[in-house]
Amino acid sequence: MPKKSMRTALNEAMAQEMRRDPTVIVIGEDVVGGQGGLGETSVGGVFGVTKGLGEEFGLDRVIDTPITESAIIGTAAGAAVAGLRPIAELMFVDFLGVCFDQIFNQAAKFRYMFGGKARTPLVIRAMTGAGVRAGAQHSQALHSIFTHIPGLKVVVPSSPYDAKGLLIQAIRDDDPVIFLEHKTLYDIEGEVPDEAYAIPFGEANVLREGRHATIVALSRQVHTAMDAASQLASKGIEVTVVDPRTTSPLDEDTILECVEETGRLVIVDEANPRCSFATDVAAMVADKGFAFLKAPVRMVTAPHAPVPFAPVLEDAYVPDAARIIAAVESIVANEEAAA
Amino acid sequence: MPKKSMRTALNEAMAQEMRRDPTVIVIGEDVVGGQGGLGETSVGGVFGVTKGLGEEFGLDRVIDTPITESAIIGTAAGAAVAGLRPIAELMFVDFLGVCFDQIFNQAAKFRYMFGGKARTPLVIRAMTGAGVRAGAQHSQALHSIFTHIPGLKVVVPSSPYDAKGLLIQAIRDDDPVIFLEHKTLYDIEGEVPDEAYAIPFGEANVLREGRHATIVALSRQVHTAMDAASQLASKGIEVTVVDPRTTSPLDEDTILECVEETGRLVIVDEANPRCSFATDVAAMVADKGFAFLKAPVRMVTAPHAPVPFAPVLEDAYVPDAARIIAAVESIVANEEAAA
Amino acid sequence: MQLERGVILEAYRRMALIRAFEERVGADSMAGLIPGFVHLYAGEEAAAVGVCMNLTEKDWIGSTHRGHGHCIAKTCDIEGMMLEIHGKAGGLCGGKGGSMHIADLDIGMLGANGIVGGGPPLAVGAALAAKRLGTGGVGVAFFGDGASNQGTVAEALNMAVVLKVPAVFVLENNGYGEFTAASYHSNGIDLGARAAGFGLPVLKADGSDYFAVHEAAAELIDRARTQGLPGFLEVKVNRWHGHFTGDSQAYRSQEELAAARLADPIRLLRERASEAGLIEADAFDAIDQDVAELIERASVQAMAAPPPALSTLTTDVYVSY
Amino acid sequence: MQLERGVILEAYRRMALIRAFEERVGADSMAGLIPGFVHLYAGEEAAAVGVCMNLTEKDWIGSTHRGHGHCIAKTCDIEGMMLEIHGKAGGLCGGKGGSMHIADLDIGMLGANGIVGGGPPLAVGAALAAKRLGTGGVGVAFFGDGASNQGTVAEALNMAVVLKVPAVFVLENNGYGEFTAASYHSNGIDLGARAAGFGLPVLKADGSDYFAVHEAAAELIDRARTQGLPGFLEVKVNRWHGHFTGDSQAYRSQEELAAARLADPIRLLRERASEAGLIEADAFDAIDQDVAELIERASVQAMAAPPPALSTLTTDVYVSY
Ligand SMILES: Cc1ncc(C[n+]2csc(CCOP(=O)(O)OP(=O)(O)O)c2C)c(N)n1
Ligand SMILES: Cc1ncc(C[n+]2csc(CCOP(=O)(O)OP(=O)(O)O)c2C)c(N)n1
Ligand SMILES: [Mg+2]
Ligand SMILES: [Mg+2]
Repeated sequence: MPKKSMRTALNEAMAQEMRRDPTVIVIGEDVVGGQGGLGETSVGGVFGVTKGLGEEFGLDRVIDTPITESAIIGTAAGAAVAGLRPIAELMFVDFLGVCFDQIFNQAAKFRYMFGGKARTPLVIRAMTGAGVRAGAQHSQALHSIFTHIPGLKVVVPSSPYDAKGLLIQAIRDDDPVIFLEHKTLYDIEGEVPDEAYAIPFGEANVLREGRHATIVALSRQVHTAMDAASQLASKGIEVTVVDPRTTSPLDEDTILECVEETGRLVIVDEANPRCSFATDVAAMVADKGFAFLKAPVRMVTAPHAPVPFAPVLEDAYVPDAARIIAAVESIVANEEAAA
Repeated sequence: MPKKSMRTALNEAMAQEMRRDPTVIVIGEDVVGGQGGLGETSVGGVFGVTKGLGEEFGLDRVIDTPITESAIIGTAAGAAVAGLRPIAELMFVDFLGVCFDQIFNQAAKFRYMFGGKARTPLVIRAMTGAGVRAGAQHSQALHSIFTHIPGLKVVVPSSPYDAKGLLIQAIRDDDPVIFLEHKTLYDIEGEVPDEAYAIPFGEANVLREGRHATIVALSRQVHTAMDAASQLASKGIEVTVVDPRTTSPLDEDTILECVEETGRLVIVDEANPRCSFATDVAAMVADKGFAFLKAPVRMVTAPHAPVPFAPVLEDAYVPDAARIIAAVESIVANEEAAA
Repeated sequence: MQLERGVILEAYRRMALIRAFEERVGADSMAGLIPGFVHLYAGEEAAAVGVCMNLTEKDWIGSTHRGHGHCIAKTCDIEGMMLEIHGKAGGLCGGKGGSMHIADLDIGMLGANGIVGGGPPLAVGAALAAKRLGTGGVGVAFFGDGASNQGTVAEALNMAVVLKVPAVFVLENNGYGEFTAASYHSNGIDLGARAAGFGLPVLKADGSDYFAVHEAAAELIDRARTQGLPGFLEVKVNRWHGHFTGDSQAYRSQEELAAARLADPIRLLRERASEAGLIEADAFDAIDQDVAELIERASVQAMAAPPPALSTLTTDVYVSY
Repeated sequence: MQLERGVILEAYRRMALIRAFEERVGADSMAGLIPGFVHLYAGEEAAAVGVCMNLTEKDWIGSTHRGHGHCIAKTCDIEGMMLEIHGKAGGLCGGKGGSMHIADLDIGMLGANGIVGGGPPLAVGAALAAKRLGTGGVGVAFFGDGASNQGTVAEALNMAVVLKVPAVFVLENNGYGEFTAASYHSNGIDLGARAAGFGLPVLKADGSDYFAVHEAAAELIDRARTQGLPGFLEVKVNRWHGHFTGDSQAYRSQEELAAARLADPIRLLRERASEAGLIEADAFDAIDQDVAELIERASVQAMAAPPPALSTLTTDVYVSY
């Protein structure tokens, strides 16, 4: 299979779906860029993810907007109920604050409020996460907030393969989908088929299996967890690593099965700790998987603080392998000693 | 002690602090109302909570605004760092979507981003919760979202006494505080001292003690939990009921102590279930109080759905005593049988 | 513009329906027979109907918290609306929406909206879809003077201008946002002129005069339909009732309230059409009779109807999940 | 208006400082010596300085993502700024803010802002506080042409008009929001006129001309100070560099970029003052020399400085918790 970056995988997903379905449009700030000029001078999004789409599909389908996020999301949501399949780009997910109403009170609630009449096939793409020294307002991981909201689906891909398949699913999906791309992952490479394929939502990916503990991790943290897992293995501790891929819907079954086998759970997430995805999984297991648990559930997250700018602080802010290892060891140690 | 409604208690808190401190102002839509005319024709907020403040403190300190929530919160936040202590009224908490940036990217982050230089003594009052047939966009309980955000404090009073003391603390506090008033509680009465008093944040209130299980509940659900507790008592099941009063900061110690004594935990919250306050407490206990737990942690919450309009549906949506009782019994039964 | 008899009668019917619907809902609400709070459109009928008589089912409208009038003007089913407002099974939204969330996407009604300023961006989106899909449809956004100060409205205006979509903004200026007068909430400035600053053609019409609204709306809607360009219509209307039922309007003078009643768009339409010898009294009376029966039936039926099944509590959150 | 020699020299010094600061930060950023991305203010110096020379420490300014110029114009400490941009201990925000979040509340600098349109409501609030506390201060909001389309900006304009606060809005129109020209993002309309529609007095000034900016700003700021009323100033400026360092600006023509360089506000100030025989070359040269040394020192020091202590990771989230 050809190797591609996540950026290329995402671009390919959009291009292929746009070829297949003329109702798919892309809308956002500078998704073409460069005064809407096509060709050489277009930028294709601040991180280049929509590069070339304007050239292939024209300015009627790849639509630059003013800086006006409420109108971007509102326009996309209105277009979605009226027959298009818009992919709206929010740029940094941190900007949800200037358009949250259109996401959570409008798009997310249409179907329910309107008694099942609306279909809102809307994808909102946004960059998530820390790691590029962008400071407190451009580095947040806000998937917990979206996951809290009924009516939204939330996707957090960790690999180029998943990114393509999940984005295609998001575009084909009839519900509003929040699609969160970790900015540190755009350049990672992985095998990505040339043809279009969809990965269903709510199906976790088990990347590694071990008997001592289960690690649930998302997005960039999947890579950190895998690193921690190898280091743990060299110490004789074998862990399962689960990537839920979507936080809403959540593949509870797979997580519970893994915990049933390992009896121990560590959740790794770079979001803030309170009322978060980490607590969500921990609580779900403390309820439905209580009988499996042999040790406290540990959460490795960012602290309850905004994202700091200074590199040393930002690096300490984001979960790293050492903290994951310490968390696993803190709950595996006892039993290992006992066994 | 005199009996007062929660509405009166809140009004008294604001009036007393405004008398004490000339930098306290009130700002929001129709906080005076009636074209800014004072006296007979003023309304004092859609639910009458700020009634009379305009008359006593004048239109320079009780400020009507256009319908412009981003500017309301932004103006209040800017005024707060520049020397005032604004109490901004958001009316329904559901409106956070049109001003969330000013709350979570601006006010909440000033102090950290600016290296500790800012003080942002801002109170944002808003109505929370279902129960008045106001539909999906006027009935939400969104404290989980605020609790997720570092830099905010979140208050959810359940009684007139707490409402007054916590609002006074909120006004005196030097950090941004989200103060959520359940609209079904405005008319409940309780003993409220005439003089000013502050209740510290992060101190839970234990309303009832029992040995079989601990119920953690907030706001309106404290009353439902107390109701369930009496019914359970008549069946021989004794529960502790804890009202954290503030979700951020959270009094983890009191919750853990209660769980240590009861070994069982049920969390009751009318917010949506995912990444919520209920999961937050469950996860905290599954981590720090795992050794105390004798049974699964149960959460009694709204379903993962928007708030429906029809009364029968809305009543089924909000946690009721029967569901709390069932949850407690589901985890107490085994041991009781065994003991 | 000379309107046909049939058009005038249909306009009259819709306006009479709105009036009767609102008076009935208002009375039932005050009597505690309707859950929650309702915002009545009575007095403003010519705005919604004057605009919507220019529309067909392929056109979209976005509405407000005060949405019953827009729904009826856009031909939503009366019985379905009444059931919805009562929170009953069979309501247009299955009882899950209520007064502030009535919608009927099948006929281009994008929904009443509980969020002030929530609708205009959605209408821009519907206009974009109509343009892209080549349906020939337009998107109309109704909103109030109070909503004019909401950032989302300014954004929607600019967005429509930049994207060059067939969107028409209809500012229903009744002089109040809740209990606050426009003289305060926007310092009494000319809100239509403010919109012109965004590069939109702006027309104004007296909202008591059905013909004036219809004509101005026709001009902007035709322009949108044929040239794909947005426009802005300010309609001055009178809010007869309080902000919501229960608001006594103590903050408005008796003279002002009386003047508002005098400028009754339904009576004026009828008078104008009679004076011009266009339509005889009988025809109007017959409509009034029909309307009264329909509203009575809808109301009685809604009160007697069963509530939604409990099983619907968690259905239709998603298409699939 | 005839400005004093001392004022002109101080203005020159601040503008020269901004230029030298930005060129140094730009070069260091391109060389990978500065973490994250930075937005340079070079070319727009007369806007920030022309406005801020009318302000003192009791006045407040709200800034943008392109905030270094505003900070320097408002006399933020240069060494503290440089340390901050490098993410070092001793930075103005302890290294926790970075380029987009430099603030110094002690001298009325409300913060650069990573959210486009985030600042104007805050400046209105500062103006309200100044009014209520009777400090005689004003609140100034800087924002760009791109930001003009953000709903928060429209809301702030109306709020200032309604509350009658001493707020002055300064639109720095450099013709671009990121990579998109104003001819597209607001359909080329007159953004100043749009603001006038909100009921604000609007002045315009050529942002290459320090004297023009200073004079227009003085008028609005004086009005705000003495009458407590808001105003709006549109300054046409030139963005010399890309949106952020690394943006090659392929989307702008060579002619346009060359013309932007020609309209150098610093050179123009110097020429005007020399021609008028007001200030001799020596005085300017001495300032240039000082500035060069200060920036060199600040930069070298910032690179050598230690990072913030890890213990600060979780401090100052709250005053108390
Ligand atoms: C975002 C938001 N803010 C405030 C409210 C409360 N509210 C409901 S209607 C209304 C007044 C709206 O005034 P206007 O737009 O003039 O419409 P009218 O009621 O006059 O028809 C307000 C403030 C709301 N529903 N949504
Ligand atoms: C809410 C929000 N949307 C988008 C961005 C990304 N962004 C940063 S600067 C910028 C352009 C701003 O243009 P303008 O206001 O003209 O200021 P200039 O950069 O020209 O100084 C954009 C789109 C952002 N930071 N915040
Ligand atoms: Mg109105
Ligand atoms: Mg610009």
